[in-house]
Amino acid sequence: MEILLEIIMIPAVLAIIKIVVIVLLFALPLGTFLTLMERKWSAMIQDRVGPNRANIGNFTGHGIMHLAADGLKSIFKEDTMPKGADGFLYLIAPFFGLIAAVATFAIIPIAGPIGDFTFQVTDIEPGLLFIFAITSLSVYGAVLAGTSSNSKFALLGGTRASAQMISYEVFMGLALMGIFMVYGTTRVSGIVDGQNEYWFGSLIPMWGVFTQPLGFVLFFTALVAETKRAPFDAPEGESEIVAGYFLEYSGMRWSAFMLAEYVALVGVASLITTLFFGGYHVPWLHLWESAPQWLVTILQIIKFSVFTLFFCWFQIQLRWTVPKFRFDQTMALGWKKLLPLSLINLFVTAFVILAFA
Amino acid sequence: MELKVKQVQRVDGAKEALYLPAIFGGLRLTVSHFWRNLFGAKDVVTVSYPEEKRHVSERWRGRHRLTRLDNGFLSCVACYMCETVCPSECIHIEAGEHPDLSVEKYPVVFDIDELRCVFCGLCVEACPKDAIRMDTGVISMAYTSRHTFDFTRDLLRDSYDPKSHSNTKYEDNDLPSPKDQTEALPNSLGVPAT
Amino acid sequence: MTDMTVLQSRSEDASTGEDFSASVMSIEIGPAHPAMHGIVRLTTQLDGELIVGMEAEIGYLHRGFEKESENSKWIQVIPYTDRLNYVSPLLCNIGYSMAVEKLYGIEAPRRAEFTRVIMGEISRITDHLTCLGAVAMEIGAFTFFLWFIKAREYLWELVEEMTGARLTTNWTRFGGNAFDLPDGFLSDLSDRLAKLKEVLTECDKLLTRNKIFIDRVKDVGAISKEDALSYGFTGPMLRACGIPFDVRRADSYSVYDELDFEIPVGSTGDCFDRFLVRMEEIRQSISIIEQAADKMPEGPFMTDERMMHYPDKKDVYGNIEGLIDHFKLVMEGHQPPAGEIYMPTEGGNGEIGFYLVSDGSGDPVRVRMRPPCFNFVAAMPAMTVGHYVADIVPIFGSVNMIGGELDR
Amino acid sequence: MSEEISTQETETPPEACELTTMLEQEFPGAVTGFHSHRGDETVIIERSALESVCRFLRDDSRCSFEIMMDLTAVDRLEMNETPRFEMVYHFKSLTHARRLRLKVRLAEDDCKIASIHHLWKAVDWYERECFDMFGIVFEGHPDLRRILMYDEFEGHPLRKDYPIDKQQPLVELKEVEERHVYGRHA
Repeated sequence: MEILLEIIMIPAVLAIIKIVVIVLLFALPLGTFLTLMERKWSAMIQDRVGPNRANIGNFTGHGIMHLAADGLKSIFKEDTMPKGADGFLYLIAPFFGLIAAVATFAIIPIAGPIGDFTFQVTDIEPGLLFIFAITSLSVYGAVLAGTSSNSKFALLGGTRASAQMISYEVFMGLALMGIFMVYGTTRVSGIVDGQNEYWFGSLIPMWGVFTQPLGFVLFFTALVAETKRAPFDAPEGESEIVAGYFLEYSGMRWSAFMLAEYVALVGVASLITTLFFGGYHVPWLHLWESAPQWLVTILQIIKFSVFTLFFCWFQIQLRWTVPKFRFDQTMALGWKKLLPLSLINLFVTAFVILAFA
Repeated sequence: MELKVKQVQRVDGAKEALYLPAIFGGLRLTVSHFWRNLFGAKDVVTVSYPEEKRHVSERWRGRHRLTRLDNGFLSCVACYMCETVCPSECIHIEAGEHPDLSVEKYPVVFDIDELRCVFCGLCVEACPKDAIRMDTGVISMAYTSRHTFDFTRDLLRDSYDPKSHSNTKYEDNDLPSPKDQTEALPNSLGVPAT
Repeated sequence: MTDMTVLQSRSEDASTGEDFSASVMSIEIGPAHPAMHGIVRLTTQLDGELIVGMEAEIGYLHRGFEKESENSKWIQVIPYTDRLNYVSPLLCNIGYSMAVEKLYGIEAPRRAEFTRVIMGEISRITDHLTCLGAVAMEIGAFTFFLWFIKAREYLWELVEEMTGARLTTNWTRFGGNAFDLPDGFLSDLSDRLAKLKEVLTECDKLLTRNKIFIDRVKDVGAISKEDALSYGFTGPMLRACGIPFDVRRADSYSVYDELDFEIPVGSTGDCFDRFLVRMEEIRQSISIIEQAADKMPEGPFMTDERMMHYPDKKDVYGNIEGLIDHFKLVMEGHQPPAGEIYMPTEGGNGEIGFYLVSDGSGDPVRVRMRPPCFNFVAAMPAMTVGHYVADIVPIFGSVNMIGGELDR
Repeated sequence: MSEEISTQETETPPEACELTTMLEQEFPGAVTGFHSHRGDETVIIERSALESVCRFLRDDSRCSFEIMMDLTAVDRLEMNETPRFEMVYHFKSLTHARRLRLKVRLAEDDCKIASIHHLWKAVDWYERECFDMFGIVFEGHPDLRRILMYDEFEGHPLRKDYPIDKQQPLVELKEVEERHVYGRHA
């Protein structure tokens, strides 16, 4: 038993366990679940019923069986490759996006530390810079898929994806600069703890959304654009370039793209929660000083999950509300409107900090 | 009435240029629909087809049926009106002398190829004897082989309640193929089975 | 367009010796493509994402409507007309029947005309709902589309109540209609219109002022008045250019001159104007329906001319003259007097004109239908060149190409 | 009055309508017949005068027919009329709110007519369709090929001597390189 505990406490093993718990028990199931929920929720928005036909022995579970059906279907479907495709790149491309999406969770804390033990895979010093690095990688999946498919539509999708990534990467960083300046660190745990401060005694928590409202809007926009979801889904552009970069894919590789999209959706939601909504910190919980540690942790996990789920829902709701931009409008918006705005945000933040702090 | 022209308004001002007001306005609408349907599906207009069926209007032109007189004989006198008026040429009639002298003429063969039929209802209007009707309420015919759609006279004959008709699920085996219909059905003279 | 000037300067460079032709990519939009509502092929030349050339190829849904009609009886053409514009079948029914009535030189009774106005406007609304919904869906507003389809469903149930079918209506006859109003139809109608108005208000809020939507449709696919006329545009496409040409007013057929409505016109003829014009037309159609329902006169729904319609069933059963008329009418068909006419009516997309030639026999010599969207698709290259590939979607959507009508 | 409507009842007396008179004055000898059945004003003109008449109809301020509504042909084989084909042009004037039907008769062995594609842009496709359906050759049309039927289709389906139930063999799909090159100037 003690040996087991010792093995667990080896940092590498501990990290693996955390990865398994956070990624396999939190991110991936939630992502998979969202593939169904997107269809159900959109149905409710649109006065429809949504998927409810797949069943095992007449048990449909309001459509939950579609998850199993879809999974089985994509596993057993033929994995096609177009004539003239670049074999190796074509085969590995779907997993770039998935890996990048999953890697986001490496730095996200889902609850406060208990002693030395953190509910975070790793709390590295560069912190959010890691996020920038990873999200830039995620576009390789789209670009490689687009170029290696030997299809004109896919090529257009791939180029759109890369163009869009470049436009949004820049001001995504700039939008977060304000956060770094306000909380004085790039380390995620530092930012989360910084948001546990309060204004006016214990009245308003110093959440990122209150200290950096404009930064929040900009960062959220940038993240949505990075994950290529509506209204920024020109790379997929299902009505004009059919499905964009993953047009030629089928079976499980196609599912990998889908899964990557939904895991990235969860990633966006958890990043927003972490950076702008106090992360795992339950507001005003410090007033209850005698709270037992285990209860606090549970409350923190619940708070984090609820906020994450809310932002997942919000993104889905957004998708079914707005039309989509044309790709050149996406870029014009990024470069001509949002980049100057984020610069202004940066200067104003710097001025306020200099003047008042 | 004089010609009135209305210039449509192209609203594209400063408020629109902010993007967010319209997006939040839209979100308010979609969220309200979402919440109303989340508990109890209040606005849902979808019909879950096999379990619940749409109300079909009285005038609905569904599958044909051949009506019968009070004495059980077919009303059809094989006058070829429906065959003539049919734009898709899906009706095939062969007339014959009936052994019962009270029946002047009757259809020995009355086939409707439901796959050719365009459900225009012109045959119903053209019939001088009110012998063919399309009021069965059968809105879908889904069988797995082509010959099942060749409805012969005895299948078209109105021998059952049309209301129960719409719920009957036909299997291929339930319907005789056109080739052996004379053997399959004893009453090939168009007289009632009982 | 500025994009085009850039392009031209580049192609001028090309003439100096450098070959830029390799940079033009040919891409097939269609025949099977999500944005192609029917089946049509747009062979598009792209420079990057910019469209530099386009060739439309049609005919994938050609069923030989005209040939079939020439080999049918006059009445047997009515079911074919259902399948011309299959999102507004009643308008084609009405157009054809009015054309044959013109050939006969008679008019349908007033009640029939008012009913036709109601049903025709319902069909116009379904046509516009489908078109606008499809435009919105293809530029990403899926919810808008489904709400519109929901509204269309309300109307199609009315159509079913009246005609006995949702799509293949086959409802008009020469000199009247196959059926009169069913019981309770008018109250159903006002219920449905109220629901429709609700949906319209909601959808208007959802999309019309959304800047993303405006960006996508504004100044996209604009066509000048002169070009539009030269291309033979009619209907909402022409009105979006600012020309108030509406056959309902210009030729004032049926009872439209007793009904008060406005003709919405745009100014620039771009997709935004087409969208707004169609939205406004839906509202005007609702008002027309309400007026027509108020003014609905009593009386017969079928002309009492002999040999125009089947005699009443009671005459057929009990009256030798009725029976003979009935037999002659079925066996020999309607026999309009010899002559030729062109009857324009306002369809969902524009002027539906039937050009009929009769030699006095039971078979038409020529049944020609002028398809409004034929001209629109012919003008696709003119509307798209210089825009981006993503603009094909709203442009082609606002064209409202209906395969059945285009290819006949 | 032309001969084929002698059998039909006409409401309007056979005196010429305004447009017909105008055309007769402007193009002496070109107008061979006219009638106005059910209020549809129809003018039958000589084939050679078509282009100039159409240009006049479009450009003259007394006519200004902005919209070329429809272009089609009628095969009068079964009506036992000669010449066999009749080209039918429908025009609409918004300025003067009126319509006009123009007809040109074409013999079977010489069914050629001048193209008027340069006058109205809509004519381009209409003439292609008419060529496709009736085999009428429009001289001067830049791109006269089939539009509704496929290139390998034999015959012209709307001619009355084309049997309605005639079947044509399926055409084998050609290799991509051999397919028709699209683009007018390619």
